[in-house]
Amino acid sequence: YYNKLIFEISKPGRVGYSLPQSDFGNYSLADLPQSLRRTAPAELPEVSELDVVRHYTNVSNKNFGVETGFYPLGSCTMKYNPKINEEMAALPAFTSLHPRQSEESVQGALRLYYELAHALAEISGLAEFTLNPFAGAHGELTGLMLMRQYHIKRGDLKRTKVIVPDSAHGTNPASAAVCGLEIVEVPSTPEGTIDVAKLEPLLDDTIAGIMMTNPNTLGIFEKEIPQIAKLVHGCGGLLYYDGANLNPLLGRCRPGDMGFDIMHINLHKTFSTPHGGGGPGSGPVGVAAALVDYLPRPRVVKHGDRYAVEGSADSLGSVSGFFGNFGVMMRAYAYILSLGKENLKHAGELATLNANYVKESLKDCYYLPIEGICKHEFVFDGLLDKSTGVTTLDVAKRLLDYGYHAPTIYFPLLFHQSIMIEPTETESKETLDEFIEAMRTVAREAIDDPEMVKSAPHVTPVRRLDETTAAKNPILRFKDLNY
Amino acid sequence: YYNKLIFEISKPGRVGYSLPQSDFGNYSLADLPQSLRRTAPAELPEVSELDVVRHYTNVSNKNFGVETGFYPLGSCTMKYNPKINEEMAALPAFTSLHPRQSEESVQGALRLYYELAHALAEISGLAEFTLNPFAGAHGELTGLMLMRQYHIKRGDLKRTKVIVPDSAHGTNPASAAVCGLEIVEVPSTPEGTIDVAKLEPLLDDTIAGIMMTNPNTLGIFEKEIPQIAKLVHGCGGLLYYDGANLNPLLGRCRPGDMGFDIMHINLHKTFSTPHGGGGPGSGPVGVAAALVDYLPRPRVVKHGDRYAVEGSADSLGSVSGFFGNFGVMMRAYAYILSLGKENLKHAGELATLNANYVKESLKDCYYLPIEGICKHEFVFDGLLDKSTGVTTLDVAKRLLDYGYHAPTIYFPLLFHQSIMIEPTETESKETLDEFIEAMRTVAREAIDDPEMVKSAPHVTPVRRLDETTAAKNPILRFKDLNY
Amino acid sequence: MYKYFPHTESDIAEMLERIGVSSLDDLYAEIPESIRFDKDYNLHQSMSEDEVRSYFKELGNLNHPLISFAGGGAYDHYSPSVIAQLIARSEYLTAYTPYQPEISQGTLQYIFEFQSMICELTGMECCNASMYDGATATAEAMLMAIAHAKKRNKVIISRTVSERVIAVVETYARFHGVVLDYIPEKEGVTDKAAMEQMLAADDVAGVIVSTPNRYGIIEDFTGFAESTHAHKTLFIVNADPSAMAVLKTPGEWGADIACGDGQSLGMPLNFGGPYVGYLAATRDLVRKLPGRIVGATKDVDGKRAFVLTLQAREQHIRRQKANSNICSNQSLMALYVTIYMALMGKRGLQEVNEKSYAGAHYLCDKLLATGKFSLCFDKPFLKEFAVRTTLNREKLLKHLEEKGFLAGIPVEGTDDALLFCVTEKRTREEIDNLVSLIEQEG
Amino acid sequence: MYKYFPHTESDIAEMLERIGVSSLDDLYAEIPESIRFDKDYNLHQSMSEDEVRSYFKELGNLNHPLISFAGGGAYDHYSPSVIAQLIARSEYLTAYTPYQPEISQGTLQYIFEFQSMICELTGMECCNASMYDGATATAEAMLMAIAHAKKRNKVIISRTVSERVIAVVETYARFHGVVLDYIPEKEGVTDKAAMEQMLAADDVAGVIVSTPNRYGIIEDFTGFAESTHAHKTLFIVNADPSAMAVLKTPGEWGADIACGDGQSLGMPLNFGGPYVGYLAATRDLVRKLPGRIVGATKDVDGKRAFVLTLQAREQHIRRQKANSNICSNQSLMALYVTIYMALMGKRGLQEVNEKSYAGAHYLCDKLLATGKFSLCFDKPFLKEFAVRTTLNREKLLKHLEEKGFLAGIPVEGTDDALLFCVTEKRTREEIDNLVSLIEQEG
Repeated sequence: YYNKLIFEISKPGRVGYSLPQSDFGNYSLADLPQSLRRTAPAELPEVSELDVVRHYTNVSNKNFGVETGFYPLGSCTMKYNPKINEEMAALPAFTSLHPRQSEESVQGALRLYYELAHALAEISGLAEFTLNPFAGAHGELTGLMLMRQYHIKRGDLKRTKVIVPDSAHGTNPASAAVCGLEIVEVPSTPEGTIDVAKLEPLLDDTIAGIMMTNPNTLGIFEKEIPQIAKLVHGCGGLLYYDGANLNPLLGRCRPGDMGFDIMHINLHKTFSTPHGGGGPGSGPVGVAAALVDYLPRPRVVKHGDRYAVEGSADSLGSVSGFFGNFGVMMRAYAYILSLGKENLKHAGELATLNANYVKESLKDCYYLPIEGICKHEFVFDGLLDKSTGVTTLDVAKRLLDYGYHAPTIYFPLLFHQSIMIEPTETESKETLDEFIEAMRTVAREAIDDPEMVKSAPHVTPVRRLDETTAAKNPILRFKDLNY
Repeated sequence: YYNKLIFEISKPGRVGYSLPQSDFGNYSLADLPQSLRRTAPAELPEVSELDVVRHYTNVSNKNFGVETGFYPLGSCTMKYNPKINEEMAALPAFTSLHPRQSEESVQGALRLYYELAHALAEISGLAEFTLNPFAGAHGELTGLMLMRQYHIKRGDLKRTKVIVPDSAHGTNPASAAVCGLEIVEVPSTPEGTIDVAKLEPLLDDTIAGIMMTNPNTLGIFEKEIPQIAKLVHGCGGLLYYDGANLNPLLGRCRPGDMGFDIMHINLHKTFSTPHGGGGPGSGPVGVAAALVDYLPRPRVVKHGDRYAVEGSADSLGSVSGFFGNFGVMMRAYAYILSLGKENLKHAGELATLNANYVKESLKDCYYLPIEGICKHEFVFDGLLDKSTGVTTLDVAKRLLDYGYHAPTIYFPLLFHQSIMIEPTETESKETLDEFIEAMRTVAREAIDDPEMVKSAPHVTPVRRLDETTAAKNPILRFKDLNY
Repeated sequence: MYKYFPHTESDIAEMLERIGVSSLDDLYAEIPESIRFDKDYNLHQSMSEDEVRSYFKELGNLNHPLISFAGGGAYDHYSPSVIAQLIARSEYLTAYTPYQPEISQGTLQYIFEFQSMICELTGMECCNASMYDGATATAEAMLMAIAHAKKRNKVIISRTVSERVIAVVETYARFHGVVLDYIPEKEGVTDKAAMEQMLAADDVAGVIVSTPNRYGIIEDFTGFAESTHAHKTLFIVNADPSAMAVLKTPGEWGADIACGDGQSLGMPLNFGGPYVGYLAATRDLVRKLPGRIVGATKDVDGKRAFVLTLQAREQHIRRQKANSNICSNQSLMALYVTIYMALMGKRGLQEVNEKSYAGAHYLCDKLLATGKFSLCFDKPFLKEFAVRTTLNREKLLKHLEEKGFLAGIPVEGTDDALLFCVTEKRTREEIDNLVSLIEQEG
Repeated sequence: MYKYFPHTESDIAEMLERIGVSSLDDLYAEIPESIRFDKDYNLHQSMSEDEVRSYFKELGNLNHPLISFAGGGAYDHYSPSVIAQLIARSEYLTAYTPYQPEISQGTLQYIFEFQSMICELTGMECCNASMYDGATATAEAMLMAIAHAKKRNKVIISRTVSERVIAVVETYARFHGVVLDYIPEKEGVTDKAAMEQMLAADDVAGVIVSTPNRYGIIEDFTGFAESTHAHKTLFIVNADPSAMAVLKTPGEWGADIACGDGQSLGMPLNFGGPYVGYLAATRDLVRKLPGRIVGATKDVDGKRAFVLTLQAREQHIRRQKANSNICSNQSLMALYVTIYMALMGKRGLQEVNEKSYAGAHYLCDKLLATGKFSLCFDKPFLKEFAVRTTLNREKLLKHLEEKGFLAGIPVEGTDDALLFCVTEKRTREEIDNLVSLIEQEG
C-alpha cells in the first residue's frame, strides 16, 4: 500500500521538467524591485519525471472509477464515459485555441458550441441554451439569476421567494440563497411527490418561481406537473427544472413541454462526460423564448453561415471568465452525435428498466418506502429487518468490500436510512444480478454477523476514517502534518 | 480479484462497435461462392464497449510495469519510458501513413528513419544502420546474415562457424542456428570474461566471426577486446556486438572503436522505448563501412535534401514486410533528441553508478562471485548463507511481496543460483536504498523463517503456479478450458 | 442494440418480467399523455465513431490555431506531456466526488497536495479543493467577505482587476444584494488614497485587487493590508499562481484571501476551459471557505488517510444557509496543476518566470524600437504589458492573424492599446518574426 | 541534473563513497585508453519537450497523409478509440515479458485470449503469443515445416503469395539452407497441378499458399490438403485474419499451419509497423511452434491462472537447438488486436467484411465502367482487386496523390496493373470522388 505524499519523495536538486534555452540577452528578473519579489521560494516538490509518474500512478490505484466497477450512486448518473469523447476533446485544433482569438479564427469552436446548444434545446423542448455555466450548481445559480432578471426587467420587484420541495438536492436551496432568493419549502405527499394542495396556498405575487426535479430525487415522476405549471404560471411565477434527473426522460418527455421555463443540464450526468473526481462538469442552462434575451454573456449566435459572439443589453451579465468548460462540451457533443436521435431514447428507457429491475429484485430485503414504477433511480429506507442495528452506512461500507461503489446514502432527507440507487443504462443484466446478489448477501450478513458488517470495509486501501478529529483539528496542507 | 476471461462475459446480441451505414447498393458477400466462405461464424466475444473497457482495465491491474514500481531485471534495461515519446509516436501525421505511399509523400517519415539511423551510427562508431529488424533477436539474426553475406560475397564459403561465449544470451546461439551457423563455445575465465588463451586455438578459416556482448552478461567489461578484435580479424572473421548491454557505455566507449564490425541495438532497452509486455521492440543493426552494401532492403538513403528508398544488389534481402517497427523508432528518436549528446553520456554513467551501489550494498548478504567494478548490471550467486535451503527462486518470489519486480534469475548459466540485477539510471538512491533494505530483509527471513520465503509470494494477485501440469497438458485457448 | 447498452432482447424480456410490466412503454405509463414526447428528436441519426471523427475534423479545420502573444487570463505556457497521460487514468477520470473515502484516497490525496502547493505558492494557510475558474473564485471571495463581515454588504474592487473578473463579480454582487464599488485606477495601478477614503465609512466588507493586474503591472500593495485591517475589512488579492513563484505573494502582502485562475500552471488554452480556480485564505477564515476541503486523518488501523472535512459548511448539509452553492468543482484540473507543480517544482516554476520575463521585455523593447509603440504605463511587469500603437489596431491584428500570430488582445476601453504576453514557450525566432511583420506594416 | 535522472550531487557523492571510488570516471577505469570515447557525440544538444514537439511537427509536415485505396499488406480499417487508450495503461505498456507470472497475469491473460481468438478466426487448434509481422511469421512457418520434416529441406511457395512475404521467406530460406521453390501461378491463382508435380518427389517439407492472395483473389484450396498430406508435406496457409471472419479458414481448408499479419484487425497504418504476426497450427504441431505460448493452470490456492508454457522449445532453454530465435515479439500489438476482436466481436468483424466487400465491388464496377480499366483476372475477391489500366499508371498515381488519394499500389512485375483496396472506412463519396478524378484523367 503506497502512502507517500509527493513532498515526501522530494529532494533538493531534482527536476522533472525541461525548458528550452532562451537567448534574449541580459533581461533578468533580478531587475524587478526586491520589494515586489517573494522573499523565499515556494517549497514545491523537487522530483524526477519518473518519480512523478510512479507517484500519481500509485495514487490512482487507491481510487475507484466507473471503469473499475459498478457505481450505483443515486442522483449522480455514473454511466460509461465513452473513449471517443476523450479522443475528440484532445484534438489540437480545439485545445490550442485562445479564448480571445478573433471570431473568424475560431469558427469551428463556435459552431460546436452553437450546435450543442441547439441539440440540447431540441432535447429539452426549450428555445435556447447558454453553455457557459461550469457545473450543475452553477447552472442552477445562473437559472435563478435568469428567473430574477425576468421579473426585474418586467419591473416585478416583489418576487423574492422561490419554492423548493423538501426532497430537493442541497444545491437547490443553496443556489437560491446565493442568488438572493428566500426559500419556501413545499412538503411531499406520502407518495413522495409534491403536495399540490399544500403548494397552492404558497402561490402569490412574491413568488419568483418553483425549482423542481422531475423525476424527483426519489425517482418518481411528478405526474401533477401540468397542474403545477398552470398554478405557478397562474401566479406569475416561473418553473425551474433541475436537470440532474433528466436521463430517464430522454426521448420520452421534455421539460419544455411539461411547462418549465428554465432548466439546467448536467453534461457530466446525462451526456456522459466524466466526473473527474468532482469536476470539471458543465451546467448548460436553457430557457423558454421569453427569457432568451436575459442569457449570460458571451452568447454564441449564428448570422447566415457565420458564428459570432454577442451579449444582449438585457443579459444578466457574465457568470464565467470565458465560454465555460469548453472541453466538456466537446465530449458531450461527441456523445450526442454518437447516439443520435434513435439511441438517445434507448438510453432513457434502459436506465429506467435497470433501476426498476434492481428495485424489484431487492425489495424483499430492503425497505422500499414508495412502491410503483420508478424512473432512473429509487430509494430504500435501510434494511427491511430493522432489528439488526446495521445501518445504511454499514451496508454501504460493506458493499465496498464486494468491489462496488456504494449507493448514495442518507439522501434524500425524507427518510432516515435512505439508500439511493441509480444503475444507469450502461450496466448489463449480469452486473446488476451480481450487485443484487451482493446486496442480498449483505442483508444476510446483517443478521448473521452484524459486527462484521458494522466494522466494514475490511479489504479496501484504508478502512473507516476518523472524520471527527479531521474536522476538529483540521490539517489541510503538508506543512501542518506533524510526525 | 477479477478473474474472468472476455469470453465469459459474452452474450449473444451484444456489440461493442459502431460502423457507418453503407450505401453501395446491392453488393453482398452472399454472392461469393459458398465453397469459399466459412461455414460457422468465429466464436468471438459479444460484449458492450463498457464491458471491454472494464475488463481490460481490471486485467491490467494484475500486471506490474515500470510505472508501478522498481524493475531491477538484469539484462533487460527496464528504464523509465518517457511520456513525450508516446505523445510523439501518436502523431497522426505519421500514424496515418501507408507504407507503400510514394517517397514524395512520406519525406518526414523517411527523414526520421534516416536521422535516427545516423544518430545510432554516431553513438556506435559504425558506418550505417538498418532499422528494419523488429527486435533484438531479429537484429542478431540480421547481423549474422550480414556476417555470412560478407563472406559469401567474397567467395569465402568455408566460414560456417561462429564463436559464442558460454555466458551469452540464449538468443545468440539460437540466432546463429537459424542463420545456418554452427556454434563454437568459448569458455570464460574465473573473472567472467572471455578466456583469450582458449579463444586463440579456435580461430581458423572456418570461423565466420564471434558474437560478444561487452560489458558481458555478468556486467563485466571485456577489457581484452582490442586483442580479441585483432585475433578474430586476423583469422578473417568478423566481430558481432550484441547491443543488449550498450546502456552503460553511452558516451564512454563505442563498439565500432572497439573493433566490432556488426552490432544490433535494442531500442527498447538503451533507448527507452517500452517493452509492452514482450514487444514490440526494435533491433536496428549497424555495420562497418565494408558491410554497408549488404544491409537489408528497404534502405533509406539521402540524395541532396531528398530521402529515398533503395536496396542494393548485394543486399542480403528483406527481413521485414516494410520498414520495421516504425512507431518504436519514433519513440527512440524522441528520446535521443530529448537527452541530446550531453545527457546520453550521463545515462550510461549513472546506470553504472546505480549497479555498483546496489552490488556493494548487498555483497555481505548475497554471494558475489566476481568482485570489482561492474557496468550496468551484476550477478549474485544466491544467498551468502547457503545453509537455509532458500533458493534464488524463493528470493525472487519473496521480493514480489515487497512490491518489486524480481531480478533476472538463473541466468547467466555460469552459476547455479544467479541473481542478475540491473537498476538502470532512472532510479533514485531512495528507491535503491529501499530495495537494498528489502533484499536484506529477505536474506534475514531466509534464516529466520525459511518456509515462509519458500512459499512466497503471499500477497500477489495469484501465488505460485503449477507450471508442470500446464506443460504436461497444455490448455492454450478458451475452447479447451474444462469446468 | 447500441454499443453503450449491453441489453440483449432476452435481457429486456426477463427484466420486464421481474418488474411485472410487459413493455418498455409501460415504464412511462404514468406520464400524462399531454406532455409525452412521441416524435423523434430533430437531430442527426447515430454516427459511427469514424463519422464522429470526420465531423470533428471538419469543425477543427474551421479553426486557426495561432502562435499566441495573448494573455488576459489565458496563458500559453508549456504543458508537460506526462500530465495529460496521467490524468487520463480512469481511476481519476471516471471517479465521482470522494464521498466514500475508503475507495477514494487517490482523489483525496491529490487534493491535499493541491491545497498544500497552492498554499506554498500564495503564502496562504488554507485552500479549498478548487473553484470553477479565477473569475468565479473572486466572486466567491467577495461572498466570503460578506459572510465574514455579517453586517456589511459592500465590497470594493479595483478598476485594475481584469474586466473579465469584474464582469463575473458584478453579476454575483447584483443578485446577492452586494453593493459593489470601484476603486479608481491611477497610472495603471490601484489608487490607494481613493481606497482609503472609501474604507473610512467602516462599511466595506472586503477590498479586491489583483497582481499582476489587467495591464500586466505588478502592483505594489505596501500598506494595503494595514489600511483594510484598520477598518475590519478583508483584503482579497487575485493573483496569477504561476507568477507567485517569483513575485511577492498575497500572504506576504498580508491578504486574508487569495484567489485566481490556475490555468497559468501549464494548462492548455482549450478555448477558455476547463481551467481551475483556486481560493485560499488565512487559517481563521477556514470555516468561511466555500466548497470541498480535504484534511488528513487516520483510519481505524492508524493508517494516514485523507477525507473531506469541515463539511458542515457545505450546501449538502447547510442547504440555504451555506455560504456558497458550489458542489462539483474542477477536480481533475486541480490534479492537472498539481502534477504540473510537482514536475516543475521549486526551481522550474522560477525558470518559467525568468524566461517569460526575459522574452516579454525583449519583445517590449523591440516594439518600442519600431517607433510605432509606446508603453501605456512605465511600471514593472512580468510577462504581460500594455502598449499603445500608432498603427490601426484592428487592421494590425487581422493582418498578423493571417500570418499565424495572435498579436495580443485589445485593451478594453481604449482604441489603440494592446496587451501583449510572452511566455517561456515563445522563441526568439517567433518574436523576431512578429516584430518584422509589424515593421512591414503601415 | 536531467529530468530522467534522479541523482542529486550529494546522492552521487554518497554512492561513490560506498562503492569506494572517487569519481564517475573511476567506474570506467578498466576500459583501455585506446578505445575510450572522450569526445562529445556529433549529435544535437538536449532539446526541451516543446522543442521535440516542434521538431516532430516539422517532420510531420513533410508527410502527406492520403485517403487510402491501397492494401498490399497494410489495410486502412476502422480503429476503435477504446484500444489506444487501454493499451496505454502503463501496467501493459511498460511491463516486461511475463516471466514472473504472479505479477504478470494481465499480460498472460490477454495473450491467452489472443491465442483463443486467433484460433477461432483461423480454425486452428493452437497459436503462439505473436510474431513480428506476417512475413516473418510465414518464414517461421517454413522453418517449422523443415523442423517437422527432419530429413527434408525443401519448401515450395506459391507465386501468388504477396511479393513482400516471399522476399522475407527467401532470405530466411537462403541463410537457413532451405531450398525454396516456387509453385507457378495460373490465371491469378496457385497452379494446383504444378504443385502436385512438385510434391511427387516426396522431398517437400511444406507448401505455402495464401488467401486472399497477392491479387486479392480468394483462392480455392480444394484438394490441397489431401495432396500435401499424401506426401507427408505440411500445408501452410498465409491468411488475412480479418477476412477469416467470412472466408473459408485455413482450418477448414485442412491447413497444418496458418500464419499472417494481424494489421488488418484495426491497427493503424503507422508507416508499416508495429504490426503483429500470428502463427497457428494443429494441436500435434504445438511443440514445433516457435516463440512464447501461454497456457492455463492453477496457483497453489487453486485459483485459475495463466503461465508461459512449453518453454522447453524456446531459445533461452534450448539455445542453438531451438527452432527459432524469437524472444521479444509484438505483445502489446497482440493486445491491440485482442481488444479489437473483443469490440468487433462475432458480428462486427462480419460486418467489416460485408461493407468492405460492397465498397470494393462498387469501386471495381465503377472503374470498369470508365472504360479505362479491366480486371486482371475474373476471380472472386473480397476487398482487394487488381485491374489493368490504359492510362499511364505512374502519372495517374501521382496526379491522384496530389489530390489526396492513394489510388492503389502498382502490381509488381507489371507496368499497367494496380491493386486497389476498399475497406469499410471508405465512403461512397470518397469513391465517387476518386472515380471522377480518374475520369477526368487522360
